[in-house]
Amino acid sequence: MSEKKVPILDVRNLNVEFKVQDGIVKAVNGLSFKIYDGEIVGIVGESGSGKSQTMLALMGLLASNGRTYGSVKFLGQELVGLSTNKLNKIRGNQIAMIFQDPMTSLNPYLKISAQMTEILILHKKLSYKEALHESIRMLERVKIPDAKNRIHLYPHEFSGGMRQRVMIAMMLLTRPKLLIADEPTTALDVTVQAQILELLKELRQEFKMAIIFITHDMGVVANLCDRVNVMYGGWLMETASIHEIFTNPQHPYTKALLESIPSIDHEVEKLRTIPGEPPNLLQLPKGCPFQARCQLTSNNCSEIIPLQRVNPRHVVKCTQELGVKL
Amino acid sequence: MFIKAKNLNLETPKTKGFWLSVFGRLSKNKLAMTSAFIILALTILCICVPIFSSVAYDKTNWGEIMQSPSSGHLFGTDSLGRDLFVRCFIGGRITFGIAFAAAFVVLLVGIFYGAIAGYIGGRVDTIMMRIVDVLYGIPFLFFCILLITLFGNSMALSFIAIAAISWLDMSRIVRGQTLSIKHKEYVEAAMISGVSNFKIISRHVIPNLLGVVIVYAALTVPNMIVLSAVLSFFGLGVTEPMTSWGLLIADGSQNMQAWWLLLFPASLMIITLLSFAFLANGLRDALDPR
Amino acid sequence: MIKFAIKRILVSIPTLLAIITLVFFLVHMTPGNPFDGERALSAEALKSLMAQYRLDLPLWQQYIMYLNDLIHGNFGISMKYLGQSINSLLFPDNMGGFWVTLRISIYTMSVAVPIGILLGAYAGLHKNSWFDKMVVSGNIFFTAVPTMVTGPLAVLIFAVTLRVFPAGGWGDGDFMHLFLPVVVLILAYAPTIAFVMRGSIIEVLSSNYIRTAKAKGLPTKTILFKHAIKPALLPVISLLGPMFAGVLVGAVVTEQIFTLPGLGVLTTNAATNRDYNMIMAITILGSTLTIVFNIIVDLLYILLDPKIKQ
Amino acid sequence: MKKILEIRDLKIHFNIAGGLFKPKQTVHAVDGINFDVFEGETIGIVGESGCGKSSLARGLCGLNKITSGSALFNNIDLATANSKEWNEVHKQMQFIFQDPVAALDPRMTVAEIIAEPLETLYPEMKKTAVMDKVLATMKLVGLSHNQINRYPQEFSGGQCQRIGIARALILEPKVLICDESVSALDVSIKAQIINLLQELQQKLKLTIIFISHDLGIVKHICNRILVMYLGNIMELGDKKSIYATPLHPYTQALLSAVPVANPNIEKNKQVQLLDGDLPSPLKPPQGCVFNTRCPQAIDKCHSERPQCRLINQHMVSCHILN
Repeated sequence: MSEKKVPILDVRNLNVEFKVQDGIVKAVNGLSFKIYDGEIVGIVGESGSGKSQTMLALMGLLASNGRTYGSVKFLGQELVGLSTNKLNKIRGNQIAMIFQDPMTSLNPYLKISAQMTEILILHKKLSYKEALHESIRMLERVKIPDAKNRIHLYPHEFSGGMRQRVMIAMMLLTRPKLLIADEPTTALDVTVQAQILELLKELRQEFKMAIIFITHDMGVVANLCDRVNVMYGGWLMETASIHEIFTNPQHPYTKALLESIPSIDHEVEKLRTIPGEPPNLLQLPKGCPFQARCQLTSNNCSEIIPLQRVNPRHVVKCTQELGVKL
Repeated sequence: MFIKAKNLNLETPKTKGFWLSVFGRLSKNKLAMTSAFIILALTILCICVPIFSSVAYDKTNWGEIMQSPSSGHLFGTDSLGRDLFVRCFIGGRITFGIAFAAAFVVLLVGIFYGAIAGYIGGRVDTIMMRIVDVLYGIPFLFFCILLITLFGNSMALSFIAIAAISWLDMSRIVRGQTLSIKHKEYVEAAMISGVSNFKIISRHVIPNLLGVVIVYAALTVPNMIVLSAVLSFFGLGVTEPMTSWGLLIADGSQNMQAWWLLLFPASLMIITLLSFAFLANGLRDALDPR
Repeated sequence: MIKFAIKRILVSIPTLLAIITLVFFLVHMTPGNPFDGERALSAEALKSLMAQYRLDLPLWQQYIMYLNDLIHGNFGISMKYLGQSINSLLFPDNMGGFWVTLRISIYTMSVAVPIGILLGAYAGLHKNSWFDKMVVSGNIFFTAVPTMVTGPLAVLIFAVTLRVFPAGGWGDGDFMHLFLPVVVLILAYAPTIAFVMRGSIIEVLSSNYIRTAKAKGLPTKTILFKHAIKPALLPVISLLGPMFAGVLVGAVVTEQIFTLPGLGVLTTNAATNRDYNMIMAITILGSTLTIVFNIIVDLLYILLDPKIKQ
Repeated sequence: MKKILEIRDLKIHFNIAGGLFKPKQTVHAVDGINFDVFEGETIGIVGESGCGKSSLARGLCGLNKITSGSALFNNIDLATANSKEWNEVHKQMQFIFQDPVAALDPRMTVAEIIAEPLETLYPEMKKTAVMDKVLATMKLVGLSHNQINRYPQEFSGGQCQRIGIARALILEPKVLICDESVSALDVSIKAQIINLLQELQQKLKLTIIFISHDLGIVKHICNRILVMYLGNIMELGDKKSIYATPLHPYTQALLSAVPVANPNIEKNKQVQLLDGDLPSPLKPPQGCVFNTRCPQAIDKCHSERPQCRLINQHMVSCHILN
């Protein structure tokens, strides 16, 4: 991975908050990371860790009571605070996003052809006929059988796996530079999930795009991603290359997470559990959100938590002694 | 039958029961509370005013026909010189009486009918719902008028006519709720513990049903008031010299130059109906806060 | 699509038949006969009357003949205006009777529905704005307070005090006479349509497929008119079915307030004079219209929702 | 080991009422399966959505009606049991649901929820005895007794599942059916409940029927694995050999598709991709139900449904293997 190039996505000190009746939910706190061209970066975390909210924030898809602070630069252009129609030039054109639930992410009242051609007509100024032809070719590329006829069907006439393929095909029509996938295979069966993961790997080569893959399944991350960001309570706990995360995890949460997952490749007597309950985003503690459940909590865990660099691209946000303090 | 922690002398922190917390949320809603207060005040007035007032509601007084509101007659007098103030509240008593009674019948029949159709399901459910569809087909006014013209015009009959039509909505709502609750996993858990159908309905289905039923009940009463008023507008149900808000408004709209004949009963009706509407809204928010 | 339409019609025929049967036997179950009330009739006058209304025949035969007449659109003879056919009363050629109620209902719906949808959509798009609050409170007020109260008040204010509009009467159906009653009816139904539309717009705009549409960078206009409009309209359409029965009754009540020569007058006369045939005719006519309108609404629903098509 | 449950040619079909014109259709959720469950073991039933594993679980506890075949549970046949017999069965066999919060009645306190099965099936028990049992079971599953008066909404997913387990265990059943009981939980909480289930199994000598789509958890908890596809048993065997040497093509494809939390394996793994989609259970394919997606299907597979036969300690139903 060449470091010098301008990163596809440069997130600096991103905060996302939601105003609710009894206070402010701090979904994302001080998040910073970079994504380079051609990389597949996995964002891993349990529910409530802020992994999805980060992406919804930069795509301008937050709920009406959400607020975003900080900076997110896409190829040098600042996205936070961008006006809707400027953002519309980028959304669906240079950044694409696919979602978790295939059953409800396609408009049930419009034919697939209508939903696919509109994106080409809008962004690439193609005629309907050209757009339709291009859409059929893309559907065939994602292995939808008999694409020529099925493009004129409605979403409910496709299975879950097929619908996710249609979503991918639709979003790739404009050859985006960055594809954000928010748990696209969580709702799918294992064999169908394997098909989608293989498809994503092939398409990454062919379209030379970066992919952000959000998931809570470490197996999927190991299969697909080059790098991993581990998130907890809205913080980025650890970021490293895929081999580094599994062979040399540094952050206590990452270690605990890896040891609490039963896996079919190794035998363990008793699963390691993380005691306590997930953090309450309304009353986050000062300092590290994981301190309540962490074995290595010391008193300076409630102050400013330093970033420590284990190697050039392996950074951990924790107070315990490990690499060089930044 | 149920174990309450208090008879086990355990020092357990008492958390508010469901209904307590609902009442807590409701009392914070000022609009709903004022509405409830207004309804209560009106009910008391309707009961007391005719008793304590010096003038009987049906005493005609040829000397004081069509008088505008004065100290003697707060709401003025009608075309027969009768005091409108007393008539408004005796009318209110009738309107409230019919409305609450009809609403009670509607609730009872609707819940019972809906719960059975929803819980038993299958063929029984389809037949019961077909009957409801048929009755829905008939515009209610014509059906009430049909009943009253056929079986004579009495207050009791107008009450039956209204109730006979209005339980349909309630049964549909209750059936829908029962269907959704029946498939909930806590009902299945009860089935697996061998709990009898009757106990499941009384212990699991009805309590979870009450929320929706209470909200709709608060909407049924005003509906009944409107239905009975419309009937008396057509000269059916309540007969002279007794009166109801519907009749008073009907009289008022006949002789428009006496503005007070229309204004007072109409405003009483509006205040009552709005109070019920706001109370129902308050109840809905209190029962399932998003 | 046609297959479904035919199926829908076939399903509603038994419902209509059931209503007719219910009404017929209800009427004929009443004790005594309609004529023993008023003036004393001589024996053979009574006999000829009974024969004329077929009351001397066994009940089931009367039922079959009544059905036969109905199929040919003949509602039989009125019991008050002896010998006069109900059809001529219901559908007089001077455009009175039923045509009045129909015209009022159509005017009301043709104005209330579009206005309701527009106001509701605008309120839904500007949630918690003052306009949105107005629509919500308007809905609470006008669903609580019936036409029976708003009507007379409107007359009191606009006709009696301000003298802008006539206090009532038909006046050969011109605009001035029709304006107040129709507006009163619109006010009774438009807010409900607006409130339902507002709710469905809000729900649709927060759905996953609209989020996908935004993620595709589509301009707001396209999202609204191409993606959101159809799903948002469906709940409103399913509301129109039962609402029609309401409008019919509303029209009848309004006619009573504004003394318009529609079904209202016919109903009250029939009620006071115990004209059974007329009431039966009106009830069956009302039911038939309600069912026909429900069929239309269901077919419209199917047209929009592809999931039901096959 | 004593046999606690004997299932012979079990079928569970659902009829979908056709409309006026549409013919009545039947869903072959469970289409003739045979297997036994032994006392004290943990048998895992795995398969993808639509394979009938949940219908089977619900059939065993009376929530679904068994269409044909037999299921003997301490000499009561569940297919023909009457309500009194079902009460006896429920005293011995209890069920843990998938959604922990939905399985608890929001209007009842924790004490009432846990006590309900005991009060219903043992009405003669005195109040204080029931309450002692409730407190003891709550302690067993790691709930503190000052939560006795609380309502389900005040608990997290993990704690709700503990209440569900307490409700099941209060009857001291011999068999516990867990239908995807940890799938709805977060990773860290999932591990807590899995450890709890294993602890309880040793302590109370429970037999557990564990239904899940997550092959990692099944491998960790179960000692025998049963693989289902479209209402039929594909393969049944003990854990080590199923994961090490799967025989049936579907089991092989399933295991190769499961992503492992280890990049060295995952990065250079050749996944046997199954193309196509799950056929509809309304009209299962002729012959072996897997033939439409099986890479090694031969023409015999299209015509004749394979019998389940023992092949080096695995019960496998596949034509290619014999």
